[in-house]
Amino acid sequence: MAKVKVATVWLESCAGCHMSFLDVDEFIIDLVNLVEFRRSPITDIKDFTPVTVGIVEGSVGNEEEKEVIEALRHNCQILMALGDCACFGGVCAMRNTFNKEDVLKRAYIDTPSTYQGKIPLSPGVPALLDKVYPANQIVKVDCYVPGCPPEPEAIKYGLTELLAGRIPVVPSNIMRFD
Amino acid sequence: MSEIRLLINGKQVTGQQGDSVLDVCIANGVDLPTLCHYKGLTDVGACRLCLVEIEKERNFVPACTHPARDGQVVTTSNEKLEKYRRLILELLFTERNHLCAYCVASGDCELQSLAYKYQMDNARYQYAWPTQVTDSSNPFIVLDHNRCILCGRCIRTCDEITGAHALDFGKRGWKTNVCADINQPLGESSCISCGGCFQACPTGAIFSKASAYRGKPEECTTVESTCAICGVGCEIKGLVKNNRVVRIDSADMTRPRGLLCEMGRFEPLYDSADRVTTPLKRNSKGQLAGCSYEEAFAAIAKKFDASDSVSGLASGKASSEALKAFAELMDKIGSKLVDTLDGDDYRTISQGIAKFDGKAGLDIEARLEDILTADCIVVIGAHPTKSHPVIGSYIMRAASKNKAQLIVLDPLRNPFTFRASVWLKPPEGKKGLAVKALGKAIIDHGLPKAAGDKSKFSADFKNVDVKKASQDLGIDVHDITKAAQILAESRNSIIIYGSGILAYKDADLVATILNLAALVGDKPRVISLKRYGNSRGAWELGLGNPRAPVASDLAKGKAKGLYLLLADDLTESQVLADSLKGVEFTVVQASYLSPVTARADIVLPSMLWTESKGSYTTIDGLSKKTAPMVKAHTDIKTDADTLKEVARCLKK
Amino acid sequence: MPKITSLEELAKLKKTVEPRLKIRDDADMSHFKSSPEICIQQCRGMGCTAAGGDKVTELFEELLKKKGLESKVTIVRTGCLGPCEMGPTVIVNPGDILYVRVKPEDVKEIFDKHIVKGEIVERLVYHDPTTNQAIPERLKINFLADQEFRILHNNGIIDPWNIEEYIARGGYEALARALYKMKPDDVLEEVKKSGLRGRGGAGFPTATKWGFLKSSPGTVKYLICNGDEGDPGAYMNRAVLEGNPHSIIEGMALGAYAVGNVKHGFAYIRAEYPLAIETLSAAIAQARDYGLLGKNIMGTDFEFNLDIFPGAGAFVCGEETALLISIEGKRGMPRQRPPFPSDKGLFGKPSAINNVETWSIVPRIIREGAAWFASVGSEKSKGTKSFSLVGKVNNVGLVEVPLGTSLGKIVFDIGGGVPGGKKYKATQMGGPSGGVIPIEHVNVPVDYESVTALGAIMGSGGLVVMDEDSCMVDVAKFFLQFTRDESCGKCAPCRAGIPKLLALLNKITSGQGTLEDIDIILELSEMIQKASICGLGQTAPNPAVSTIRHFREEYEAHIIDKKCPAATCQSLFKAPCQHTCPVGLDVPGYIALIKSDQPAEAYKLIMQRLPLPMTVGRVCPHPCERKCRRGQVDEAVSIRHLKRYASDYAWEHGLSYTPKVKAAKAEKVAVIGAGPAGLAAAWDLAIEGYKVTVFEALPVAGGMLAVGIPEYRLPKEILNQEIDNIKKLGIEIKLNSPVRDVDALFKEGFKAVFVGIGAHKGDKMGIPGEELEGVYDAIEFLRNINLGKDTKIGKKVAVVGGGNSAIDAARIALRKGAEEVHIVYRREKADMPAEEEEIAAAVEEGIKLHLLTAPVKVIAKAGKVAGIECIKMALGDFDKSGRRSPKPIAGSEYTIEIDTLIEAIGQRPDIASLKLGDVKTGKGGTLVADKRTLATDQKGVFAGGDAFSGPWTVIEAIASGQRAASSIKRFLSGKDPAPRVDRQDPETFTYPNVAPTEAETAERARVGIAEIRLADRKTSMKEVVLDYAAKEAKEECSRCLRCDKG
Amino acid sequence: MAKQKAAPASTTDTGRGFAGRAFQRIQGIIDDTGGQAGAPIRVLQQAQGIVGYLPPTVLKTISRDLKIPLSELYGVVTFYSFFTMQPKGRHVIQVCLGTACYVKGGQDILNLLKKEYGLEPEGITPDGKFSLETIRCLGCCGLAPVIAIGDDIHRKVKPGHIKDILNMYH
Repeated sequence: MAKVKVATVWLESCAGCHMSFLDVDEFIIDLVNLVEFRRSPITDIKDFTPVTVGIVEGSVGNEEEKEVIEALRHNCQILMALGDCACFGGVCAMRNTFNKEDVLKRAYIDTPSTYQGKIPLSPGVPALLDKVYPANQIVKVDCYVPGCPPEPEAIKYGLTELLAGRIPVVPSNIMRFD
Repeated sequence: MSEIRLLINGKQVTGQQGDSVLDVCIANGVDLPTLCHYKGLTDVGACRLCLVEIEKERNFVPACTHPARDGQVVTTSNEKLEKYRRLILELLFTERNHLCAYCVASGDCELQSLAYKYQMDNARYQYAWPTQVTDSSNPFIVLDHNRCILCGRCIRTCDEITGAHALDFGKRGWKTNVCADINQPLGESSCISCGGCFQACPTGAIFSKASAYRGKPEECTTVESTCAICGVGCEIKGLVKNNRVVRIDSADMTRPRGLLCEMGRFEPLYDSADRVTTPLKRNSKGQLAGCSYEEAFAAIAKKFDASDSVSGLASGKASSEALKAFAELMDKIGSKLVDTLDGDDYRTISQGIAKFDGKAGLDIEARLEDILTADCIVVIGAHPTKSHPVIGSYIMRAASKNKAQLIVLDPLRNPFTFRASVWLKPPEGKKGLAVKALGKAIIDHGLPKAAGDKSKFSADFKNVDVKKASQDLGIDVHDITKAAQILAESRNSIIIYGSGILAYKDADLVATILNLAALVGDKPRVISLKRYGNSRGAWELGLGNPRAPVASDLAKGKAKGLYLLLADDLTESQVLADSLKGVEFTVVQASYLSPVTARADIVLPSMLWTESKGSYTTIDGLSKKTAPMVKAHTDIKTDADTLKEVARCLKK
Repeated sequence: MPKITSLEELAKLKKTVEPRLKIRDDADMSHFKSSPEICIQQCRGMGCTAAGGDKVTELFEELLKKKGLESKVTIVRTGCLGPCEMGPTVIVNPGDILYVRVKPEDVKEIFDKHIVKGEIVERLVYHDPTTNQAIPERLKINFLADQEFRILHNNGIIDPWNIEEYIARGGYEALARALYKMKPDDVLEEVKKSGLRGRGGAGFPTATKWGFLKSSPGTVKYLICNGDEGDPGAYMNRAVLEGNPHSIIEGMALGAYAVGNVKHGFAYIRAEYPLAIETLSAAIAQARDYGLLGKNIMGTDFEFNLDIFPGAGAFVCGEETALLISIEGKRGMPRQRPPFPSDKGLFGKPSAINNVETWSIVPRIIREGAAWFASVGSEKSKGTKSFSLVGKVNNVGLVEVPLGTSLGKIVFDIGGGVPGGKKYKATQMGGPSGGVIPIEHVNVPVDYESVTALGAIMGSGGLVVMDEDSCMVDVAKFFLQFTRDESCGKCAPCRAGIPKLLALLNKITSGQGTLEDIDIILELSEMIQKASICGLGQTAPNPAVSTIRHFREEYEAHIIDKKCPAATCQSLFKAPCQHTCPVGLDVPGYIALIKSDQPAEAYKLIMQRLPLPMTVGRVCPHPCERKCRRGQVDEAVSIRHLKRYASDYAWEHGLSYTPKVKAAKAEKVAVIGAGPAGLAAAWDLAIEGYKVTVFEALPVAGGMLAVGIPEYRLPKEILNQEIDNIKKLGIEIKLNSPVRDVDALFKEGFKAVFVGIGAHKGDKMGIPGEELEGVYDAIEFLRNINLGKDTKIGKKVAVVGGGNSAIDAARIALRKGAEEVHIVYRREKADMPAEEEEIAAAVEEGIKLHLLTAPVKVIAKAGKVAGIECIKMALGDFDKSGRRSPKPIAGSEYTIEIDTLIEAIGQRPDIASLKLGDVKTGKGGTLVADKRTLATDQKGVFAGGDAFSGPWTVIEAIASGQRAASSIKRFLSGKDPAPRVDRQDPETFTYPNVAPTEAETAERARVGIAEIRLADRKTSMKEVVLDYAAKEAKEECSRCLRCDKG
Repeated sequence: MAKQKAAPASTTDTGRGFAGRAFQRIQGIIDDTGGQAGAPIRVLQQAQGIVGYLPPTVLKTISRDLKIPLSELYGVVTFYSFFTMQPKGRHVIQVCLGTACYVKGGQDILNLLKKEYGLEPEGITPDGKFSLETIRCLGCCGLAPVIAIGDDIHRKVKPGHIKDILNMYH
């Protein structure tokens, strides 16, 4: 049987979900035999090729992240949101109760350690979106594994179900938001 | 109450006439999600999670408000209901800023638990991200509107349980918010910080500063105990983690002694002052320095054995066990000069009672629960919201829920004057005349016929001219007659008096109050507010009956030695310290370092009520026991043990 | 005033007052001069008062005093008459003459002429909006004639502040009869028999409600009148409160008598109605003085008191439990039922609540009997109901009709239809809790059940008429915004759900929506409807649900095409003209350029999206102009003509524009048909670098433009010039080259095919004699003329049909020597699909219109056409297009003598000789393709223009060619088809931001467009419409409001 | 039943004497309506009629004298749109956003007032001359769009008319 092609990305996040992913322990060995990671933050492959499963960690907070998730969505058949940021907006979404200008001003000018700060305007720096969005507000998402970070059990469950050809819904007993 | 039979989810169950469908479900172990329902509060049907399908009903109905009827066929779960519930949860999550990862209530949140239960792994709606404020102006409670789901449990608790009604909904619709008074910061409002809202809040919208992030309930051990602070004897449940009380809840807010107040709920979570951690002894340089128990005991024995004038003074905050050991110690010393800090109050009350009926028993006083059923409450010279907040709540509840008439007799404004039917404002010092005028007015109005012969009690008021008194008092005569009319027509009145009366040390005045009560009731219902959590316990041990009040001895400089059992009492410590000036040798047994301990020659450590097992007698004479929630941080003895050890070391 | 203590005293009082009122019912103008008294009845309703009614009364009074006519002429200030838009209204009796929009300065004229001399001042009476005929008699006005006044029968007649006038009209008789002659149960029974249902919205049977209250235990019960009429756009209750307050008092007293144990009632009236509160207060005081309220009513031991409770402004208090809680002085938050108000209502006592209208009709039911009440209405909905008819309708106002009256009758007959020549779209019924009823259901009988079946509700009776300019998504948003703000916030579904619905709708109207959003809206709506505590939440999603149900296409247009068809949703467009233009021309841009003396630049800007500007500038039906914001001020900017000006300017100055073609691509594309669709597709594809070959069956290119549109509208020289310009891109146009087989083209190496063969075959009428010599079909006729073929035309010509082809054929016939030209059309003029200007031109040229006329048969003489027999038609019910369908009037046949007959009733694609492979055909022989991508079922084949849509407009054909080109481009680069969203302009233009000055925004008509002399038209094929001069063009440009600049 | 004023009285005269008299009158109203149904709402309506708005001091007085918790009273005041705790301008512009007015351009008028006069709903001009409110249907749908300024109702208002209309008020 051909290996299932998987691509993972991390967007606005702390990478904790990918770390938690590594906490599935020996299941990772089984997994390696079943899936092929076509793109992930670890493989350092930057472009997208069509895959079966796309996994997104993190929320969408700037133009680049929006492009990345749209490209991933375009290239995958099933998109899984991994972690609270991707599912709900998470910690990154804390900025949503402020307006964008204030957030930038705070970050680049007002922090006590900043000397003569200015807000970066270079086109190379992706512009912030007005708000931080969970993945499903930008693209269609097929399944979700919430958690900050998700329980390794939940990740394992999600992947096992996907490999079995089912769309997973994390059961109550291993679902956690924090 | 008759039994009814229902079919819930195909199962025959029984309930009582008058139950709601939800009551029946709960009683029969049928699981139904709820957020706005809270035991003991009126149901409002706001969260719509407990919607059920009942045969012959046109729409789904909320189980919490729907009366259960015989023969009802109820379905609590079907595809539609489950779908609606999940949709409602998604709405609640996205309405405000609910993100569990950084919420204080995560792990102790009903909203979160339901989200897990309904496998809510995402929200299809965009979060609204409203800019809500976090109000941390109250010293104990934070009101974080970001987490509020507007279930109204806090509001109903504040109104129905606490009786304060400091909270209500403000604005309308999607702009609705929980507001205190005129949308003021909680800390500047009429909130009495009882913390009932915090206990009732299903999410992290209201939380206690001292409890936040100190431990989730699942990580804590729970200890059932009684609050020993003020003498109401509220039943509490302490949550303890790492030998620290992280949260105190009422064991059951629906029970009369389950209200809790600012003191009981929050005081034990804070360190009030530096603790006395070991025995201290004044050294050669005149400084207090740590020593062993043995050294301290030896020093005490040496002094007391040599002295023929040792006085004993105990605080009503100590447990009955400690007080008993204290009495025994003083017996052994042979001192007749033993008193409590509030001994004057006792003497005023008991002599007053004696003047009223010849006996001196406190048993004549009413029960606190009587306040809740009273139809008329007279508050004379007392500020229970300050001294005994829970009693304040009883009064507020009786006034708002039972529409009890409230009569306040006090020169100063207090929270009750606001709800009082009549507020009589006698000038300071003329409260007695006011009481008498009121009594006379009642007699003038005509006493309740059924009550029998009242001539014995009415004698006290005979010589009063209401009109003239009203002029003297500067009170509108109509107010007096109105109050008299209310009282005369009430069937179930109660009178509460406190420090404002006791300060006069006038036993006649107390007797007059009792006479007044006796005029309108078949038996006089009166409660006096006592200063300490175990005042009554101390008095009943005989500690309030010295040959002469110790305080005057101290003032006259007669006492050569003094044993002061202070326990965790920090009240008036400067005044007390000053009165110790003339004493040659003072032993203070206390929990905290204070001006009093600074004056002492020997200081012995005392446990807090949260650290020890003890008995306490409530204001109305019930015996309540505390259980240790935490261990004292250093190896100290219980108060009773300490006192017994001291006695053992004495040679007398 | 002595209290009335018996039936007899009431009757006596009635008798003394009655004669005073007689004059007010005297509709015979001939009595006027001989009448000893004259009565002026002036409306004092809120509408008329707001319009300055008080001043008018004062002036009348002054004049009366001055002329000493006070004893002869009385002035009565009455309740609302209904036609609020025409306020202030004045009725003069005898004669029942109605003056409308009476301004203070008009008073003297009315007084001098009418009051003094008995002459009607025609200038100030009602004028029919269509015929402009003066209609002085009140009840002859359509608006009022078709109504049935039962609830409002005292409005306009009596002074609501005078109880005696109410008594004179039979007031309090019902109460008297009930108290003296009926048992409480009799009253209840009578109401039950009448079938009266609550007029507040849900239509619950009134007698049943009273029955519940009656059987509820307790000796203290309350009755409440719900006057918290809060639906935006509804003011029926206000009219009753202000015009007939005693009917409410009497109705409630009757209710109290029927129910028993009711000593007290409350009237909850919204504080926004100060006049209503004042009026009812005065009425209550009077009723008390006359012994008709309070203790011992009419000398019996019956007691009933009524208090007014002024509401403090919360829509949700219209909900009964909230209303009760509000009277108790708390936040008006509804509570869950049970307990029902009939068990536990006001102050915990059994209570019943009815709406103002319900209470006010009760006295008449008792007085005139249940049978009288039930004599009108439909089977389950008896009696009449008042409605407030507002929105985009000519006669705005208060309307009372029997239940079961068709909506169309209310909107069109009473309401006079939609103003400004706009198209009726839908009616929103039942306010924010209701739903829309679209044009195809305009026949629905307005009663509780029928309306509910369509997803709307009767509500309290607000009817808001909407026209083509109302965006249905925006309408849903408006109502949801209202309910969001008015939700009490108690229950989660309503409080949290409605904002989410609104957010989703906002997402859609800002172009961010997805099709899933529609499903989410429906799912969420269902939950809110099923799970909310009260009626507000349970009905709040209705506007969204019902607009999705009836106008899903409009939602899809917002989501997929990013278009708001009504040009309302601002965030989707710069300017409504550009947004409405099927090809998205930057209208504000080229107008700005013309205004700043750069017509050549304007031409270039137009050419970015339109390769045929001179042509389109002449024959486009300019949908843009219908949406022009200037049209709301005075007249739309003459957008089409300005386009013609700019492109003609370029042509006259020898300027042409050829866009840069991208690097050549290998793929070849075939376009079948050189009409506007084909040419537009070819142009776009050629720019992309594809090699395009256009196959044209006819000897000329241009399709219908060349062979359908006459020379006098579009000179051939102009068209050919533009086609030549298109060819400059390297497009090959093969004339006389009909394609027989689409598949064959693929074999020839074409990778994609666009089929744009137009609709060149005329439809037949199917009447006897069609085959005769002298009968043409218009398409064939026009083609032959355009191709210069010899076509015989007689002296008397009839054209059947009402479209542009019919008009073209008729005008051509005239130019080709016909002496008499008739157009026979079976509907009304307003229903003619042809452009208004064209019809007007035809009439101007002497062509005779036979409207509401249908041909029956062609009469032959010697095998030739000799005449056509026609039959007159009458308008019947409304059809799905919202037009009344014509029905023949038996026996009205007549014959028109003619020698030539041209049929112009429809056209279809001619596909007889074209093998289409897998491409399917559908209705009217049109090719089936995806509406947006225009891909047919056969891979690589795309269809557009009239061949796809059926006969439509040139600009739509061009747009479809462009859409197809975009799809072909995607197809050829291996992508899925996707709907085309406006493409980027290849060249960027900077044009001056010439904001209009204040003078420029001042009201003024559009700059007139010159035409050649009428005499010249009949004899030549010269272009009729002339171009603007430069100065004129600039002036017209200055009328543009530049709404694109915010 | 006392005559109800649709628009609250002017509040410019907030001198001591006025405030004192106002409180006296409110006190009178409270005494009159004390035991009646819906007393708080009636009292609030009339108090607002006297003072023009409901500042905290007025609420506190009513709360105390009607024995209604302050929070409950605040809840009532903020629930009903008729009540306001903000002072009003000398002239209150009410823009009707009922359906009829909305479809006929009420929103455009509101936008113009926002843009040209910096008036937000519930806002007041810096000189205190005008304040702006949006209201539910006034029931003059036949005259839509309408704006009401004080007791005057202006009918069929177009954005271009606003300047002239406002100039009528000084």
